[in-house]
Amino acid sequence: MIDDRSAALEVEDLTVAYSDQPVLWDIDLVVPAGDKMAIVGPNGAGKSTLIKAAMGLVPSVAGEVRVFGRPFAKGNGEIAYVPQRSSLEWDFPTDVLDVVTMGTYGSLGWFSRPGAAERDRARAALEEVTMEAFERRPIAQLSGGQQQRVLLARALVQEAPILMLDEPFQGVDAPTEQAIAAVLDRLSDEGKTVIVVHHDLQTVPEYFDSVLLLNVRAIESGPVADVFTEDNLRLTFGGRVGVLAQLAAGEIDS
Amino acid sequence: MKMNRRILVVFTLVVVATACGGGQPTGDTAGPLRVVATTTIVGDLVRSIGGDTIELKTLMGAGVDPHLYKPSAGNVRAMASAEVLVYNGLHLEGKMTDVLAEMGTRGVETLAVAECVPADSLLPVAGYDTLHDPHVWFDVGLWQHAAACLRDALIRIDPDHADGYQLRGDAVIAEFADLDGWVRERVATLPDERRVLVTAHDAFSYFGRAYDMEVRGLLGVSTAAEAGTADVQALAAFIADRGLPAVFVESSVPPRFVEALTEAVLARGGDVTIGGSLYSDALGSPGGPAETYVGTVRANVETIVGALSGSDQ
Amino acid sequence: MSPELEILAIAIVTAVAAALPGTYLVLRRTAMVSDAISHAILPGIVVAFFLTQDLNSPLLMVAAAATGVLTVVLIEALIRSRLVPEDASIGIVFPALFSIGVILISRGASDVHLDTDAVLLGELAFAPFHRLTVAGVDLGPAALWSMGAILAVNAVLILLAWKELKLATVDASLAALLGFQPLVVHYGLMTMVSVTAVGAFDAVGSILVVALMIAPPATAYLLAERLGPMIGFAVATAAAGAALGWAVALALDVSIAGAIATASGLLFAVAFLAAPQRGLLAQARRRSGQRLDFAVRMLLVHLLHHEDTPEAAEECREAGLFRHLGWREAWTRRVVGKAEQRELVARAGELVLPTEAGRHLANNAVIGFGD
Amino acid sequence: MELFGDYTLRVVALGSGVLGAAAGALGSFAYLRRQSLVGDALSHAALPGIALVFLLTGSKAPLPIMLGAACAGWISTLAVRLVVRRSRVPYDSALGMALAVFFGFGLVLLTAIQKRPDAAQAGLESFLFGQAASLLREDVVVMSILGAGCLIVLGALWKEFKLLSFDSEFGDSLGRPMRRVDGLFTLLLVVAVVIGLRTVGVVLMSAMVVAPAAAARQLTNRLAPMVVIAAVIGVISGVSGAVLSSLIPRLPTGPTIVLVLSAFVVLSLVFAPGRGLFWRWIRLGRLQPAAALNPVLMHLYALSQQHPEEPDHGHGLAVLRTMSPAGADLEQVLGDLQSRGLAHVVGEGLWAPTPIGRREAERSLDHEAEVRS
Repeated sequence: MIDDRSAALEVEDLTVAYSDQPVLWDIDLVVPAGDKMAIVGPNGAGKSTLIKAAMGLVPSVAGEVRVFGRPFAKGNGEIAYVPQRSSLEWDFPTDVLDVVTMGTYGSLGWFSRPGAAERDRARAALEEVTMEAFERRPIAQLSGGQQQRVLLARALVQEAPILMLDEPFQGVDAPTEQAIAAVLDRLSDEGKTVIVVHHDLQTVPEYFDSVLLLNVRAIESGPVADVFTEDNLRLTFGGRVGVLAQLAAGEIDS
Repeated sequence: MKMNRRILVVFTLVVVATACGGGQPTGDTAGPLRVVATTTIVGDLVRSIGGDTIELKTLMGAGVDPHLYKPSAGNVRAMASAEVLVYNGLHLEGKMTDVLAEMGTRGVETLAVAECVPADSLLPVAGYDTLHDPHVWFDVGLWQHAAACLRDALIRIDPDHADGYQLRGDAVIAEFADLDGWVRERVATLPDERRVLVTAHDAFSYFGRAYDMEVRGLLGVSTAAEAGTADVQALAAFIADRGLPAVFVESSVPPRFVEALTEAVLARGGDVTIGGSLYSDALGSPGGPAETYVGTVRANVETIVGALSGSDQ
Repeated sequence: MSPELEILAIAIVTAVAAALPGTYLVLRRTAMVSDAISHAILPGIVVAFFLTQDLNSPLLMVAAAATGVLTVVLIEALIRSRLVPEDASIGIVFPALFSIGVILISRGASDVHLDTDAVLLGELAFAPFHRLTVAGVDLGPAALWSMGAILAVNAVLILLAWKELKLATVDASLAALLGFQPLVVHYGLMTMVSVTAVGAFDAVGSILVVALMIAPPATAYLLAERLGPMIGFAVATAAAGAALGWAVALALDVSIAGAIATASGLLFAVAFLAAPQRGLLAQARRRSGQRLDFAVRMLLVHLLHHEDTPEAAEECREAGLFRHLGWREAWTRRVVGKAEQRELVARAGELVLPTEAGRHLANNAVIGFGD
Repeated sequence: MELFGDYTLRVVALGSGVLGAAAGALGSFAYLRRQSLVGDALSHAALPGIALVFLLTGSKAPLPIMLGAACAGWISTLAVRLVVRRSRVPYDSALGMALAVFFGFGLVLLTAIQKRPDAAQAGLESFLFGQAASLLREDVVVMSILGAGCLIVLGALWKEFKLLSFDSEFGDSLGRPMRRVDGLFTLLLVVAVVIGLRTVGVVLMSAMVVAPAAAARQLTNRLAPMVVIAAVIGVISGVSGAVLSSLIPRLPTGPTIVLVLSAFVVLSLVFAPGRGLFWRWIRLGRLQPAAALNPVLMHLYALSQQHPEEPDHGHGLAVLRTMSPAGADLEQVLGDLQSRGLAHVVGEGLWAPTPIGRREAERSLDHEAEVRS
């Protein structure tokens, strides 16, 4: 086990099991600081479970998670989480600024209320995702792409060194996809570490530096150039060779 | 899947086994006359007239309000093996009244004692000439009809012990007559303006008519009816204007209803207290003074007269 | 047949009749409709009483059933407007209807002993004494016939509309897409629920009906994976609960309806704990057994990883294993012992190395999960 | 009769108003967390608590009865949470089961008590449930204190409760103990409901937890105004119900308040600006929301979204079949879309939405978003 001081996130022997089938099995992962990593794999590979288990949102049977060498603990603002858009009830009575301000709750005490400073931080984050004009807009009236940007802005406000996003590019319009990709680039340039559960293999080389191929077990992880190969994909996605062949050649998406 | 089926089979076996154990041989015919009574008040009447030549089972225990009564499994067995079913009637026992009436048509001796009272002396329910107030027993005079009715029925059903029933029946009727006189005399001690009985439920109309007292209830008879603020205000104004010293709670109704009334009267400058708790639909605990019907009447009258005449003496 | 056995028969028939529509209520997440109906039928009863002035006329029952259907229609209209969630829709409609009933009673019939309990609600204990006699022939308790008819109708309707009901329950939009009429099916189901509820109120009392419509299907939901077996289990559990509750009530001389409701709850609790896959104990047993099994596999995968690597001496040294795997020493020894016992590892001096069988297991420790 | 000079009206109006405010505010969070039916469930689940207290103490004194009811109610909410967390039984079934089984057990206890020759048991089960018209001064004091307490806690832990209702998992990721916040909120609700049951009865309490929130939700799209409006609706209904029932004889106060609440709900459902059925009818010509989205067209649109630069990028039946549930007759639906010019074949067995089809999908999406707002 290389004990690399600069590694932002180290996951060791992480195992998660719900029913009798393990969902994640003895995952070892090292993500250097500033890296943009995609987690890809077939349905049921445990992609979402991995980031949730790493963040302690889901119980794990075994395993250890370290951030910058220290054991990870929720609540000290080290990891910012962007959930799947579809997991939220968007008919909730609140507006865009209010949702983004929730990102500042981590730094506020129990009984204190978000003040002007927090709202300004939220506005800054909204500008980064070009949503500042929608500040007062009720979230029920947002399109899919706009919802995704608001969730991203909420994570940005936390100014955490590591961000974990669950399917941020799922079913969003093209402009939103570009905007999110741009934000991820900027974060990476600033030395922040970005880990994204992703489904569109087509865009992996374009948006990410490294990739983790996951199917219940960590098949392979590392820079896209030397990991994102046809036989690794076949190992990860199993028998659907046909699709893989076209895939590698970049004709149709998964 | 076969695992679940095995669990299921075990379940049903266990259940069927216990079920058979539960069966009951139907009673034999010899021995004392098996009588089942519904309310405690009816039960007391049957006990006093039936004496020891009957085997009495009263479905509702002390303090059980017929409106809220919930039968248990044992009651079913008692009703099934009863030779005579005695109940109040006039729909006091709710749904059970129809069931008992129907049992009557199928050869089981049933007797609704309240329905022995001549129809013209029954108080109709406001607005419904087909329905009557079932609380007949508050008029001791009328309850004599119920006693006579029961006595004659027992004599008809169980002729071998007829003279016992005749003797005890007449004694009970005589006792009721004296009691009726005593109540009249006690109530007469109250000056006219004090003869007003205010209670939570509207159950004492017969008492009012028989002993010349004005009767007012905050709530109707139905447990589902709710009072309105106007009703509370009107009753409070009435009590304050009449300068009544006391109002009364019932054991089966939360006291807070009447407490709200007294607070309203006090706020109007009236001076009223809760004069005590009356026995309405059920007798008191066994061993206590109000264990019998006569006991409850005496207790109620003492409470009423005492509270209403108390303050200025 | 003795009255007690008649009560048992009525209880079982009612339980099964209620469990059939109840299964769909549970699956469609509208279980609380059964409780809402038990409150909302009051105005129907009162209006019918005002018309007939007779506390035991059958019209009261008909009016109650009609009000039950009205309740469902109003709830459904609120839900379909998509302005209010399902549970709030239920929570708005039934208090309003019940209040109308209470106001009618207080204004018109406060001196009449008239409320849902006194008028409509039957009591299982009285059922054997309310008999059906045709042309002088005593055919048995009326409740047995009424609930038997409702059971038959429910069973037939469910069999006839099996596909439609199943589809409408699983995916209403797809049902529409494929030409089934989810709305008609839905209202048909809700009418069945309303009629069954009101019929059963008269036979056994309202609270038992709510228990019988929800508890057995919920128990079955834990035992079965597909709709067919689920209904089978719901019916079986309903009958078992009715019989168990009945037996307890006789033994302890307590309320039969109350005992059956409690028994249905107990059966759910038993299934909740002991169900083969989904039960708590099964999950716990699996987890503890799993942990050792996982640990053995993790040990193998770990050893496989570092077997022919330069750090093998350090990584596979038995004494140091617990540090690399992040386990307590005692636990590590136990895992290694277990692996050795299953001949998956062999000791080579200080090192622990996977045997051929161990290597095979480690390789498909992951991919081979499909077995 | 000088209206507010009257003692009873003052007490009832004040009591109902205070309860309306507390129930309206708390009810808003219960409404958003899909816990609206807790009021009704607790009123049934409380029975065994009352019966046990009577079995132990032999008295019907109000305080022990209330404690017994609150404990039984609290245990039932714990049972519901355990069942929902540890098994796939949905929340409403667990709630319905808890309600019926607890009440059934209460019945068993009642009939056991009934056999004891103790007159004090008379009317036991009705001892928990009060009536609005018979509110006592002491009730109003207790309600005001507890009501104020609830509102203070709501205000103090505002963002925790908002997080709990909107995105509890995100709260967890921030390190907030969301399970404890959930437990605290449920406790507040149980206390408010049991107090409400004791003072105004089952029906009114159940309605007060739901109706104000449902009406307020239609009138605003932000949480703070919604809670305030719900509290105000609660107060207005409480007071006006009390006044109405003091003007008209034999008009019960509790049910009158419920009808006023229901009127508020109906009015706001129909006339709420922008969202109400009345405006929707004018705008869309019909009461139902946008035409049921054609799932297959939406799937085609979603797939095409992933290749913005290449609109006619086709997708095979295999991909489409994986997206829509088994048993869907795809060929027939695609044929129908083609006949309506919404989709067309772009390659051998590959389908894509036509430009019109794309616009129709976007319009349906907007309808969807707009109607849900």
